[in-house]
Amino acid sequence: MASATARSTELRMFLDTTRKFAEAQASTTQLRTWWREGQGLDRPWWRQVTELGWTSLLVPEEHGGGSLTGEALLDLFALTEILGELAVPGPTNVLNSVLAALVHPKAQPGVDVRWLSELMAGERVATWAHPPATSLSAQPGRDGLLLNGTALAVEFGAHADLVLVRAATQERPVLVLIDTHAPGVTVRPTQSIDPARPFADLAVNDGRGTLVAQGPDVEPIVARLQQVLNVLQVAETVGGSGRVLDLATQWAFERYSFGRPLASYQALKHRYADLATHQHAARAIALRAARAVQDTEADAALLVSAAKSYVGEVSLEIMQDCAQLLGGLSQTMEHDLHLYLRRAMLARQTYGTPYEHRQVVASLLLDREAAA
Amino acid sequence: MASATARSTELRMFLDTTRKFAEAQASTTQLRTWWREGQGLDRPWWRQVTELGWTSLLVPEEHGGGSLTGEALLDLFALTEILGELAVPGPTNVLNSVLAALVHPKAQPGVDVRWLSELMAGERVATWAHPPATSLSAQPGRDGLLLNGTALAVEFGAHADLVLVRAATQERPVLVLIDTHAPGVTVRPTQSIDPARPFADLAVNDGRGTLVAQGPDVEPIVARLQQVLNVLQVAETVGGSGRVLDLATQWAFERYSFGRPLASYQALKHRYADLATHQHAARAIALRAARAVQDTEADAALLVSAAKSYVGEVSLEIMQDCAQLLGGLSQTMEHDLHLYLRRAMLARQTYGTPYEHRQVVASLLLDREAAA
Amino acid sequence: MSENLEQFRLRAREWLAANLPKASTEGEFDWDRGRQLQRQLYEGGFAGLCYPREYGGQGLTPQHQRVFNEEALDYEMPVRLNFPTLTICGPTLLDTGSEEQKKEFLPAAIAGELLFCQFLSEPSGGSDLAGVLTRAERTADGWLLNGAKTWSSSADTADWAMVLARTDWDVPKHQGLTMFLMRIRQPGVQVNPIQMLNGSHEFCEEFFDDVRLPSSAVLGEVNGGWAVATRLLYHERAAVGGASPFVSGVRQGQMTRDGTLTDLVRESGQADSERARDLLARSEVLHLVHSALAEDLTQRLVDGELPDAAMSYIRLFHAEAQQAEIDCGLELAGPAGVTDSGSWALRYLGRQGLSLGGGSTEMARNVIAERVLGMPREASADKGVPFRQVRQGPTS
Amino acid sequence: MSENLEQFRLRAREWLAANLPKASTEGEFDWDRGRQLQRQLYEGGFAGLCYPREYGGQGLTPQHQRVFNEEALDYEMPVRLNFPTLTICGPTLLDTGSEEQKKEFLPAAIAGELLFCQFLSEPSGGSDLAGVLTRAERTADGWLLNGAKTWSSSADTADWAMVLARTDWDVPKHQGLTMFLMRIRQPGVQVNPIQMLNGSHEFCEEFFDDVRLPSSAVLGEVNGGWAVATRLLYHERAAVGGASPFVSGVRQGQMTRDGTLTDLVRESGQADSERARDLLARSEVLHLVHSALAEDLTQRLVDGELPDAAMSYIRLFHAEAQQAEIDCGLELAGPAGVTDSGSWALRYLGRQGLSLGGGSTEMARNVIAERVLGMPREASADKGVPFRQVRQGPTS
Repeated sequence: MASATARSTELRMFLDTTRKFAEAQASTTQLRTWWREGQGLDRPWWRQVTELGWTSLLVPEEHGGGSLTGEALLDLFALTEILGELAVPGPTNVLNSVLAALVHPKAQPGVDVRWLSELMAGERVATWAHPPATSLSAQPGRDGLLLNGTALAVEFGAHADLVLVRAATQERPVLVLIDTHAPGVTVRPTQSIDPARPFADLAVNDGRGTLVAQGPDVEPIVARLQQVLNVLQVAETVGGSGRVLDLATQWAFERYSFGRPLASYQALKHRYADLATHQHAARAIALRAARAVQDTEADAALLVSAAKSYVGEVSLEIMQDCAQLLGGLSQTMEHDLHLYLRRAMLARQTYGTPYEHRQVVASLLLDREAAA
Repeated sequence: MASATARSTELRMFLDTTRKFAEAQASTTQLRTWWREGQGLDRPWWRQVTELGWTSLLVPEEHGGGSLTGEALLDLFALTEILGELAVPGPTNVLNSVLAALVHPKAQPGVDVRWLSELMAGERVATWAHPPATSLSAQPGRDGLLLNGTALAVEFGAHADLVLVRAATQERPVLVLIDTHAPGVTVRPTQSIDPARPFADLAVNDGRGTLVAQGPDVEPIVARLQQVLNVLQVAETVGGSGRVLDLATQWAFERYSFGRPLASYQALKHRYADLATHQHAARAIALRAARAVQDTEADAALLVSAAKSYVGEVSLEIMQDCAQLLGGLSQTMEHDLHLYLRRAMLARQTYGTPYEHRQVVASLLLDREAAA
Repeated sequence: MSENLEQFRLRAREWLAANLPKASTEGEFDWDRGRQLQRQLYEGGFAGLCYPREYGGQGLTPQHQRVFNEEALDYEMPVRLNFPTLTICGPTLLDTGSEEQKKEFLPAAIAGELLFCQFLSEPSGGSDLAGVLTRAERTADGWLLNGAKTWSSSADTADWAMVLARTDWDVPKHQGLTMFLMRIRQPGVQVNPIQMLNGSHEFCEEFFDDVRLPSSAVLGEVNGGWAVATRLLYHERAAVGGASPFVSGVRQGQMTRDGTLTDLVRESGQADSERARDLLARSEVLHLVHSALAEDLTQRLVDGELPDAAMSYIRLFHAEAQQAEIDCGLELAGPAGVTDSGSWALRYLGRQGLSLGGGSTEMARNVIAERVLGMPREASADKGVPFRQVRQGPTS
Repeated sequence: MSENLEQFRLRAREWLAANLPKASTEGEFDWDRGRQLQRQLYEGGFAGLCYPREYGGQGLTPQHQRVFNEEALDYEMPVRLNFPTLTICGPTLLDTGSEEQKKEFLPAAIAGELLFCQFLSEPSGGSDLAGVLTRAERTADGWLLNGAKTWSSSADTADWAMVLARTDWDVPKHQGLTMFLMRIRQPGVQVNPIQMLNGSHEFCEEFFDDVRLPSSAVLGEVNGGWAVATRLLYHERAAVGGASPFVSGVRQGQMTRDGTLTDLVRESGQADSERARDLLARSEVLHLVHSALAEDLTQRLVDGELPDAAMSYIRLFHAEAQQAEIDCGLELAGPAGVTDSGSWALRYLGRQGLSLGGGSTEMARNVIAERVLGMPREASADKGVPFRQVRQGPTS
């Protein structure tokens, strides 16, 4: 399904450029090459990517970024959906989310100037350590904070120069950027189901960090980051499931069985109808959540968790049923389907599983109704 | 699906008689009359029923009962499946289960002689209070035990003369038959979804009871009773879902849409194939569980819980999908479908829900493997 | 319109507080009261918001109606007048009626003076809506109607019906149908309520025995009835799926009477159970997705990005979400839910009504596959065949 | 047979303890070792239990095989020889081979000296197995084979293949096929392994370039190949569904290597989670139902209560149960399951293989609806049409 969110000429041009570049420079053929070479991130390619503006939408103009329509997150949603559709690799989601945290009004003044331009230009890469898998203590050191503990399953953890983490001093929570090149940080790459989206466990032993926020400022920034990250994840996922459904639908018209096209068999037609319904539904809730976060609606948290749990589950169901409709070929490494499936599996399971997000939904619902 | 478990000529004749009687004397038309009259149990009819031998299969010959093939529970399974198929009302399941408890080798000697013949002959009716909804204390009284407490959601609780309950004295668990006609028993009929299978809450205030078993003898008898009851419930349910599927399948051949029968539409054909698969599966596990209880296999508890949780869920799915295939008529009181659906809803939710039985399965599995 | 949406909201809020009573957990819907409430809305300028002014409406946008519905959520509203009068029959009249018909019927309908119902389905019909056997024969001064209809919502409380009848048997089935506007209470019309599993008496079946209709009763063209029915079905899909811009007042009815899943979780003491919370959230998530999908589709239909047939997406998803809620309800209600039954067991009994009423989900899937995705049409044995030669099955 | 089942069990138990090593958590299946183990079974009188004695078997009952499998559960068994050699190709030879063919191939197969594979599916074929494009043309002394096959299990390790080829293009598709027995390692045959998502290299694709076959290679009748294929598919459905009486040794392979759901629950520290226990039990219940269904169907087929096509029930249910297990596995494995992936993520990747391999579940549903329930056959555009006139789609 084509992304139809072209709300301005600038945005439409930007999306067209993205699509052309991705089709040429980040095709699934390219992706397979990187796989074989065991590369999770090709730095020269990434620097090229950032010139297209994939990392600048959420950063305010005064720091060199800027939205195309005044609704930056919706612009980024449209971009990310295309990246998902074309299975483009790279740390776009997590990096944009970290940028959203660094430019948050409650972030320490000065943090942004120090890193933003390098991150936007692809000279450095930053990632985020999901709090439930992070256990880090912080204490003041000579130049900055000293950190100790672990952060598990960090996306692009073995490639990132900086890792944003939530830690705690003896007095208060802090949000810290850890420099992975400084002494004290040990990285163990893990075995991601998607080689183009690698993860790593980090052990930090007197590692060095820069304070981004502290005390009551931490949670609002973390909440914002996680909302942005989940919105981008569902945008990418619905892009992917839409593409897989397109492939399977095309197949139904081209493949003949018993002398007539698969698309003429009612049992399959009904399944395509269900698949199309679910794909529309997934995209609608993803977009609705993005709008809510963009406009900081009161229901933003509820809608993000609804989107994450629904898209997380239904995207895999769509892809697997498409695999069934595509037949045996879909089960081979040669077919593109698995590139999307792997990414959707990661998206389903990370930054809160559907089950965990449903627990959030229930809390919001029961608390809200109790308060009313 | 016809019951094909005719393992002997006697059994086959018995089942034929049952079917003929049920078709004539317990038709769904009759059932609707009872409904309108608010009757959960027609005593004269019930006495007639018992003459057919529906209540004697699990009782040993020396007490006036007897199996037809030497595999009494499998005989009863075959009978119960037919009763389910024809939506025959009455307390057959729960009464046969109580009888199985009363003739258990660990039951107090003498208990059986006192009640068995009256119960088998339909002169009295007994039922069972499911332990999780029962809270009763017992102490010795002048002639028998004195009981206090409540038993909720007792099947045929407002019609039964005797209620078998698990209670506790200060020292030990006891199994007791409460006389509902003696002073101290207050019955509150509840609103069963199936008027032909009514329930009631019992409040007992110095009620009178007869000891059936005590101490370590209680649990084996309760286990046997519950296993028999669950096996009969799934037998009845697969009989019902089989009948509903037969109705829906017949409809597919008779009903024309756009000039051709529904049975010629592939989307519907595939659903009938799924339904038939699940109906076969439900019947197979029900029968497997019956065999395991009949032969007191080591896995009997596991198989009973597997059968109850599978049949409980899939039977409703089968019936509702049949309702969909039957169209609007299935949603009217006039159509027979709801008679089966109501009974299957009760069967799903009582004597352990599918979820509760899955917890049992998990315990058996994790404990067994831990022990191995 | 110099008034913006927020100003409209405030005006609606004020008017509602001053004029309508708060909703209570009433029993059955009272039709007389419903008509009276609709009259009040009409006089207050809050009825038929999306209908043109010249036919008694307010000529406002779907956004206005949504805002009004949000504000009206806590008030007693004549919600049952939505189906089919305001959301299905009214819009169909708007699309296909003559100027005289629109002037005659629409203002009266919007004012609550005239309730419509639809006589479409037939006892032998099922999904094949065009396979109509009810016949209308020409007489000197009009038509003579004979036959039977079924699954008509609220036929026993409505005043007028749109009835689809066969007027030519020698052409293929879609080409020989005519839609008529018919007064219900007249000689030869018998209406019987149908008793449904969930306790509802909403539907009726009707029998027509030499019912006389004037020539002016024809809606659209003679033998052009299928075109009218198609508009009607479009509006029905939108209404059933919860995406009609003509819906005035939402939810209320059933929700206040029977309680929500959240109520059930709380009242059954399961608010702390992780499992109960998961089931509750499963249902809630689907409702949120449903709302998002309804909004998204409505917008994309308006923008011309999707064909009308795409409304079937919402019809399909609506049934899925509602049925998931009912399934969760049965699960959460536990043993007591059926042995001492509350509303969830009854809702479960009538669960399939949600995927049958207003066009089955099977038909919706056909529509999506064939008219949205462009897959080949299902072979029909009656295509191009004069209707009197079409096989009707052994039972009919 | 004077030996009863219990005596047989004891004899098997003793022999196994004395002769076979205990199963270990091995890596890839070693084919040479598999052949050697099969040879041991053969020499011990425990190979081909349900095959007739005159063809190298033991002439025993399915109950004997089940008892043996129970006893052999903990031992290293040549399980991969079951599919397709012992459970599919062997029984098909038994049903359709000439006396010479049975004598030549069966004892060798049962002794592990000769492994079979099936060359049926074609790259353009999908569900339409009879739409074979591979051609065999008569020569002076036999046949000349050209074409391509795919989805052949273990073709790279097998010795002989059963290959279905078109021998007459001027008759409808089922009537122009012939089944051949073909030595795989010979000039003109190229075998390429296919790399699958779940890491398996079980399947291959093959290309035939002027392969010469003798006249004696024909299995069954010339142009009677579809009858042979039908038997083969019957045995395949039974084998895939876990209901073949010819299966010698079960489960072991994958289960010991990758671990069970119970292992996952315990090792991930979720043994006390009610939710994890529910998921685990969901999967276990389906496995218990599957076993019960397999037993019940096998018995009822033997008793003649159900037609052969009913074997499709088990094919369908097997996929359902296995996929439910995989879904539970992914859910239980949590984030770590994909970020530091174990076997469940890989199994999930290849999940659909279970409802595609060995005939798709869609075909199974067609078979059940049409051949068990007796519903009308799906209209096929190639029925009765000479094969060379059948439309093959825009891509082929």
